[in-house]
Amino acid sequence: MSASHENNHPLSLSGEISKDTGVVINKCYQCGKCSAGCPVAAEMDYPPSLVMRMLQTDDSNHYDKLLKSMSIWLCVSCEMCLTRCPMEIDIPTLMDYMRQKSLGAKKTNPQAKKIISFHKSFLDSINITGRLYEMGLIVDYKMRTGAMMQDVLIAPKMFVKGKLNPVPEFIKGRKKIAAIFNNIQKDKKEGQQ
Amino acid sequence: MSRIGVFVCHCGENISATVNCEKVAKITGELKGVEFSTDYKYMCSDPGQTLLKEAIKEHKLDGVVVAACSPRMHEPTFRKACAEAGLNPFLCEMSNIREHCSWVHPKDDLTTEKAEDLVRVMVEKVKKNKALKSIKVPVTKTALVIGGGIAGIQAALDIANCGHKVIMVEKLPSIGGHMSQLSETFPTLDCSQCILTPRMVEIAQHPNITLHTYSEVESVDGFIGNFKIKIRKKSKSLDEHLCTGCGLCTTKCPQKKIPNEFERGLGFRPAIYVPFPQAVPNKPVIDRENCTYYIKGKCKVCEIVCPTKAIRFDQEDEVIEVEAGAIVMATGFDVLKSDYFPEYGFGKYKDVIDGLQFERLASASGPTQGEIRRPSDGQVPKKIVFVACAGSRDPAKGIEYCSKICCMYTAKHAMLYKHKVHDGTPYVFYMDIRAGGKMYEEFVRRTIVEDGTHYVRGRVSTIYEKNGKLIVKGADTLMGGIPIEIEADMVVLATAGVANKGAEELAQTVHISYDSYKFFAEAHPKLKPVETNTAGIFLAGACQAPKDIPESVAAASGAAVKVAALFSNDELTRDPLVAVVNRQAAPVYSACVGCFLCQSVCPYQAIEREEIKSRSGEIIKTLARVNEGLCQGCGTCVALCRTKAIDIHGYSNQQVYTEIMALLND
Amino acid sequence: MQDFEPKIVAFVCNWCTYAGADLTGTSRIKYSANVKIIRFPCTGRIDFMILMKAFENGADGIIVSGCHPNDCHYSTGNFHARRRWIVFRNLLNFTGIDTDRIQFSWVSAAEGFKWADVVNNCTKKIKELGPYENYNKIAVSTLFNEEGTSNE
Amino acid sequence: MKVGFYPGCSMKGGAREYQESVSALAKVFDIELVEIPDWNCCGATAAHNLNKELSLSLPARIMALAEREGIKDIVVPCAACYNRLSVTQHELAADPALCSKVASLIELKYEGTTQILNIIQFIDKYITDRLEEKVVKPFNYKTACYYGCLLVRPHSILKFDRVEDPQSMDTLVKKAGGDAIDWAFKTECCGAGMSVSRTDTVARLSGNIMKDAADRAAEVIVVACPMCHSNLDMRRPEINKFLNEKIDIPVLYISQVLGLAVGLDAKTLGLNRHMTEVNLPEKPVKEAAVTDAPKKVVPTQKLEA
Ligand SMILES: Cc1cc2nc3c(=O)[nH]c(=O)nc-3n(C[C@H](O)[C@H](O)[C@H](O)COP(=O)(O)OP(=O)(O)OC[C@H]3O[C@@H](n4cnc5c(N)ncnc54)[C@H](O)[C@@H]3O)c2cc1C
Ligand SMILES: Cc1cc2nc3c(=O)[nH]c(=O)nc-3n(C[C@H](O)[C@H](O)[C@H](O)COP(=O)(O)OP(=O)(O)OC[C@H]3O[C@@H](n4cnc5c(N)ncnc54)[C@H](O)[C@@H]3O)c2cc1C
Ligand code: SF4
Ligand code: SF4
Ligand code: SF4
Ligand code: SF4
Ligand code: SF4
Ligand code: SF4
Ligand code: SF4
Ligand code: SF4
Repeated sequence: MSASHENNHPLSLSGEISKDTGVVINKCYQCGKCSAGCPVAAEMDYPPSLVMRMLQTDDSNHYDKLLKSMSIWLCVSCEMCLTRCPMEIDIPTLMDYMRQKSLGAKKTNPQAKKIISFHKSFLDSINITGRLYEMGLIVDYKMRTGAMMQDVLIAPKMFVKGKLNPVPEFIKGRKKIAAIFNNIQKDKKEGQQ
Repeated sequence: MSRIGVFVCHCGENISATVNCEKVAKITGELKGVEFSTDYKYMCSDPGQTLLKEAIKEHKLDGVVVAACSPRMHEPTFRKACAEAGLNPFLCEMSNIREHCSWVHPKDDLTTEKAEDLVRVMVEKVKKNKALKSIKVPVTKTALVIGGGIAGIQAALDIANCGHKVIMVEKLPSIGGHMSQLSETFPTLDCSQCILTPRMVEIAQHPNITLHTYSEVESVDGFIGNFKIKIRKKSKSLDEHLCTGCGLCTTKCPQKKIPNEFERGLGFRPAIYVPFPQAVPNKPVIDRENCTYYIKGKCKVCEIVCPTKAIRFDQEDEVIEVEAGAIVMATGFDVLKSDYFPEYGFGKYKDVIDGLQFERLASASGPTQGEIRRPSDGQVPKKIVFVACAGSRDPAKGIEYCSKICCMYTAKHAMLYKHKVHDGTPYVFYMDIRAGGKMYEEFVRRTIVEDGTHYVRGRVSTIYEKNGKLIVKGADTLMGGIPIEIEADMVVLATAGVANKGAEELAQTVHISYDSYKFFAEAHPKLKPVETNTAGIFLAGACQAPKDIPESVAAASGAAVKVAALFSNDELTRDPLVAVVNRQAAPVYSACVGCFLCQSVCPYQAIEREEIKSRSGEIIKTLARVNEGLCQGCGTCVALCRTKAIDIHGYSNQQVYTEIMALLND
Repeated sequence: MQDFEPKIVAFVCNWCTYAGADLTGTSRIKYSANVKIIRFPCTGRIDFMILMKAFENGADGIIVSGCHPNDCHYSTGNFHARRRWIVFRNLLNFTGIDTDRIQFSWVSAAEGFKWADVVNNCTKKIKELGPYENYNKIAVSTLFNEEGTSNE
Repeated sequence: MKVGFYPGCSMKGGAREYQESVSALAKVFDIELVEIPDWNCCGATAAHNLNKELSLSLPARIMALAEREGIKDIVVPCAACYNRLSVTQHELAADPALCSKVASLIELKYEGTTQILNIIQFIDKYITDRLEEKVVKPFNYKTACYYGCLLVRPHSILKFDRVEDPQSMDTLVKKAGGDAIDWAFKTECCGAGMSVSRTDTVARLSGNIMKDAADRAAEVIVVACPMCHSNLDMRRPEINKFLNEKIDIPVLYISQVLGLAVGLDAKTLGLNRHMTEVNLPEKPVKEAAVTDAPKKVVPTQKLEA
C-alpha cells in the first residue's frame, strides 16, 4: 500500500532544499510571526516570512535573489523565528544553508562583505592557532575590509583593561585543527566534481 | 433446507441482452436443493412479484434467490414479497447479475457462466440462512439533555414540544452557557440576553422539562431506548422550595471579593450568589470553598437574614437515578485561558484580555455597564489591538484546527468598540478572515469599510508593556512581511475554542467517542453529523467542535428530531443482522474464552461482559455478550475472535465459506 | 498461458465498493468477467481465514476493497482491516503465500471507473503471475494452528 | 569536586573577568574546574554561517577531548559556546552517519556522553544548595536578568528554562539577596556576533534592551554570555548615541553577582575590567530583603495531546 503512495516526481527547488535541510518549506502558511519577531527584519531586503514565500514559489529567479540578498547575512541566528513559528519552521537552518550556497556560487551581496570578512577572519584565526586570537582577528578583518579606523578608540581601553591579548595562544593540536579545515575543504572540492 | 426457488430476471433487455437468462434458470434449476426455477421479464413488477409469491406457496419454498439487479436496489422489495407469502424475509437473497454482470461484460458464454456462478453462490448461501426476527427494543420516551447552553436549551424545547419528557442536567448554578455571557451577537448584533432569556425561562416553566442545575451525570448504563442514568445533585446549601429568590442573603454576605466566574474575573461576587441577574433558576447557591462558615465555622449571616429560613448548611449532595430513551450531549466548549501565551503576556498584563472578557466589558449588564474600559486603570482605550488565531492553527502549541468563531467575533468586537469609542482606533491582526456564513462576509466588510478597523495580515510575535502602553510587535505580510509595532492601550486575544476540561471523562462516562482534541465525535462527518457512534446518543452544539450560535441551534434541532423520531414508536425495530456469541451446554457454556478482544474493536461499544454463575452465585465463566440494541452489524468482532465464538447473522463464517466454495468449485 | 482465465474473488464492503461496483454497471463501464464479488458488511469483517479459504478453493487472486480511510460506514472497520493486513502480510510472506496475489484498494460509492481499473489491473497482474498452483495448504494449516485465525 | 571546564576563546581575551569570576566563585564552593586540555575554539557563529561540517567538527573535537579525559560534566559559561556544543551533541546523536563522518574528520573517538552545562545549570547543580548560607553581602540591587538568545533557544534542543520569560537567573539573583525585576527584553537579541561587522545593528538592538532596563529603573543588568556582555557593555558609547541619552547601568556576569554576594572583592571578580564603570552604591542590608513570595511559574507547555 505504501509504495504506490510515494512521490516519484522529480524534486522541485523547494523539495531539494527540504531534502537537504530537513525543513519542510511548504509548511509555512505565511503568518508572518517570524518577521514580526525577527530583530533584524526591518533591515532585511526580504524579511524572513518573505524569504519563506520566495522559496515556496519554486522559482529559481527568486532563489537567486535570495542568494544575492542581504537578508541571509543580516540574520544573526538568534532563533527567535523558530521559537515562535507556529509551524516550527527552522529558518535559521535555511539561512545557514543559503549562506553556504551563496558563498559556493559566489553570489554574495557586495554589501555583506564586512560580515563575511569578519566570519572569514574569525575562521582563519582558528585555522592558524586553534583558537580565536582577537587582536589578530581585528587586524585581519581590517586588512580585508579596509575599515582601518573602526574601533580605534576602544582598542587602547580594552588593552588597558586586560581584554586584548598582545600575543596569540597557539594550541598544541593546531595542526589537527588545520587538518580538519583541510579535510573539509578537500571533501567539498571532491563533492563539486 | 432443500426447497429453494430461483427467479432469473431479464430486466427488459438489460440483463437478457448479454446473459442467456433461460439457460441460467435451467442450469441453476438442476442444482441440489433447488425445487423451482424460472425466468421472467420484470421480476420487480407486480406480476413478477405475484409470480414469486405464488411459487412460494405452490412449491412450499423455504428459500428464495432472485437473480436480478443490485440488492441495494430491490432486496427490500423481494424480502417484503416473501414475507407476504409467509416466508421469513431473511430467507431471501439476491444475485446481482445486472450491475455486476450483464452491464459490465459483453454478450458471450463467459458472461452467462458468471451469472450462473453468481446464482449458485446465493443458492448455497441461502441454504445456510436462518429465519430471523427483527429485533424489537422498548423505548423510554424521556430524553436526557446534558448541558444547558443554547444548544441544550434548543434541543430540550424542541423535544419537549413534541410531547416528550426531558431531563436537563446543567453543571453550573444556572443554565445559559456561554451565550449568556455575550454582549451582542454577530452577524445581526442582537442583544444576546434579549433573545436568550425568554428561552431560559421557557425551560424552567415547561411542563415536560425537569431541570437539574448544579448537577452532573455520574454514570450511564443501558442502551438505546433504555438508558439508566445517575445524576449527582450538588448541594446548594439551600432549600429551593422555600427560597423565594429575594436576594437579601447575597447582599448581606460579608465575603464580597470572590472573583466572579461569569464576569471572567473582571468583577466580584459574594459567597452566596446567583451567577447573573437573569439566571435560571434565579436562586442562590453557597460556594462552600469561599464561605466563611465552611472555612472558619462561623458567620451564618445569610441564614440570619433569610426571611424564609431557606439556608441549609448541612445539606448533602443527592444522587438520583433516572431513565431515558435518548441522550443529547450539549456540554459546549471553553476558550483557552491561563499562561498559554507567555509571548503575549497573557495573565501577566492586566490589559491583555480574552474575547469573553471583552464580551463582558461590552455587555450592558457587565462590570463596566457596557463601557469599554481597560481593567488596569479603568481608562477608555484609544488604541486597541485584536489578535486573531491566538492559539488556533498553531501546531507548535498543539492546536491545529481553526476555531471558526473567532474571526467573526473579532470583527464584532472591533465594530462594537468603534460604536462605543468613536475616536478610538481598532487594529486586527489576522491570518485569514473566515467568514463563510449567511451575511458574515458582509458583516466583516462593514467592520473594515464603514467602521475603519485596520486589518493587518500577520501574526503577532510578542507583546510587552512599556510606560503603561502595550507594545504589539507584528508584521504586515501584505507588505512583504515588514515588521510593525503598535502602541496599544488594550489587547484582546481571540483565544482558541477548546473542548471542556472534563470532556474526556464525560465521554467515557456516557460511552461515546471523542476526537484527538477531546471534542465529541460524530458518527459520520457528512451524513450523521448529530449522531454519535453509540445508538441513542446525539450531539448538539459546540461540544462537537467550535460552533457559533446558528450552527449550535441547527445541530440542536437536528438532534431533537433524531430523538423525536426515535420516540415516535413504542418499540424500536432493527435489522437482525447483528453479531451473536455462541452458547453451548455446561460445562463449556461457550467457545468464548473471555479475551474481550472483540470488545476493544467494536465501534459501538456493543459488547458486554456476561457472568455465568453457579447456583451458589460463584462466577464460573465470563463471556462476551452482544447487545443487540447497540450492535450495527459491522462484523469487525467476528474477524477478530480467535476462537470463532462470535459470529454474525447474514454474514456468518459458515455462510461466507459456503459462498467462497460455491463460487470457486463449479 | 494465452487462454488462462484466472479466478479472482473480490471481497468488498456493502457501503462503498459494492455500491461503487454497482455504479460501474450503471455507467456501463466494461471490465473482465474473471472477478466475482462477495459482499460483506464492512472490510472489518474480512479475516484471514476467509482469504485462505479462497486460495484453498482455487482462487488465483483476491481483491479486498472497502471505503476510503475516514469514510467507513462503521467509522473504524476499515482501519482494523488495514492494521490486520499489515500485521499479517509478513507472516503470509514468511509462510510462502504469494501476497502479490492479494490486492487491497479503496473504492468509494462514486468511483465506478476506479472499480473497473482495479479489476482490470488485478486481472492483468494475475494473468502474468499465472495460475496459483503452489499454494501450500500445509503451511497455512500450521500457521493457523499456531497463530489462531487472526490478530490485530 | 572536579568539574570539566571549557572557557572558550573570549574568556581568554575580551571576557577575561568572566573566567576570573567563575573560577573565584568555584573556589569558594570547593569546586575544582579542570580545563579541557588543548581545547580549541567552538567556531561560534562564523563556522555555522559558513560551513556546516566545520561547525560540527570544532565542538565535537572539544567534547571528544573531554571524553578522553574521562570528564562527565563540562561547564561552558559562554552561552554561545554552550549553544554550539549542545546543538552539535544533539545533531550528532540524531544522525549516526554524520557522527562517524565528523569523528573521522577530527580523528578522535566521539561518543557524545558528556553533559554540557551552562553557567546556570552548573550553579544549580553544584552551588545553589549552599548558596544562601554563604551569602554575606546580599546583592541588594534592582537587577534586570538578561538571558539573550543562545542560552534558551532553540528550546527543542536545549530544553533549558522557559523560552519566553525565563526565570532561572532571576531565581539565583533573588537567592543572592537581589531584586530581580520583571522586564520585557529578557530574551530579545542584542545583535550577537555582529558587534564588529554591523555595529549599527548592535547599537539599535542593544539600545532597545538598555532602554527598557533603564525605564524600569534597573540598577544592574546581569548576563551569562561574553557576547551579550560585550554588546551591552563595550558598545555603550554607540548605544548611548543611538538612544541619544546617557545610560550608565553596569553589566555584570552572573558569576560576579554571586561572587559579590558571597563576599569576594571587586578586583578578584574583575569588575574593574568592564568598560562601563561599575559604581554600585553601598546599600544598607535590608532585613529579610527577599520577602516577596516567589511568583508561581507555569512552564510553557503544549496543550496535553
Ligand atoms: C468571545 C466569544 C464571542 C462569541 N460571539 C458570538 C456571536 O456574536 N454570535 C454567535 O453566533 N456566536 C458567538 N459565539 C459562540 C457561542 O458562544 C457558541 O456558539 C455557543 O455558546 C455554543 O453553545 P453551546 O450550548 O453548544 O455551548 P455552551 O454555551 O458552552 O454551553 C454548554 C453548557 O453546558 C454546561 N456543561 C458543561 N459541561 C457540563 C457537564 N459535564 N454536565 C452538565 N453541564 C455541563 C455548561 O455549564 C454550559 O452551560 C461567541 C463565542 C465566544 C467565545
Ligand atoms: C463544486 C462544488 C463542490 C462541492 N464539494 C463539496 C464537498 O466536497 N463536500 C461537501 O460537504 N459539500 C460540497 N459541496 C456542497 C454540496 O454540494 C451542498 O452542500 C449540497 O449539495 C446541498 O444539498 P441541498 O440538498 O441543500 O441542495 P441541492 O443539492 O442543490 O439539492 C436541491 C434539490 O432541489 C431540487 N429543486 C430545486 N428547485 C426546486 C423546485 N422549485 N421544486 C422542486 N425541486 C426543486 C433540485 O433539482 C435539487 O435536486 C460542493 C458544492 C459545489 C458547487
Ligand atoms: S512564522 Fe513560520 S509559518 Fe509563519 S511565516 Fe514565519 S516561517 Fe512561515
Ligand atoms: S534567526 Fe535570523 S531570521 Fe530568525 S529571527 Fe533571528 S535574525 Fe531573524
Ligand atoms: S435564600 Fe433566603 S435570602 Fe437568599 S434569596 Fe432565598 S429567600 Fe432570599
Ligand atoms: S455563611 Fe457564608 S454564604 Fe452565608 S453570609 Fe456568611 S460567608 Fe456568606
Ligand atoms: S476563525 Fe479566524 S481567528 Fe479563529 S482560528 Fe479560524 S482563522 Fe483564526
Ligand atoms: S466564498 Fe468559498 S472560497 Fe471564498 S472565502 Fe468563502 S468559502 Fe472560501
Ligand atoms: S467472543 Fe471471541 S473475541 Fe470476544 S471475548 Fe469471546 S473469545 Fe474473545
Ligand atoms: S458486529 Fe460490529 S457493531 Fe456488532 S458487536 Fe461486532 S463489532 Fe460491534
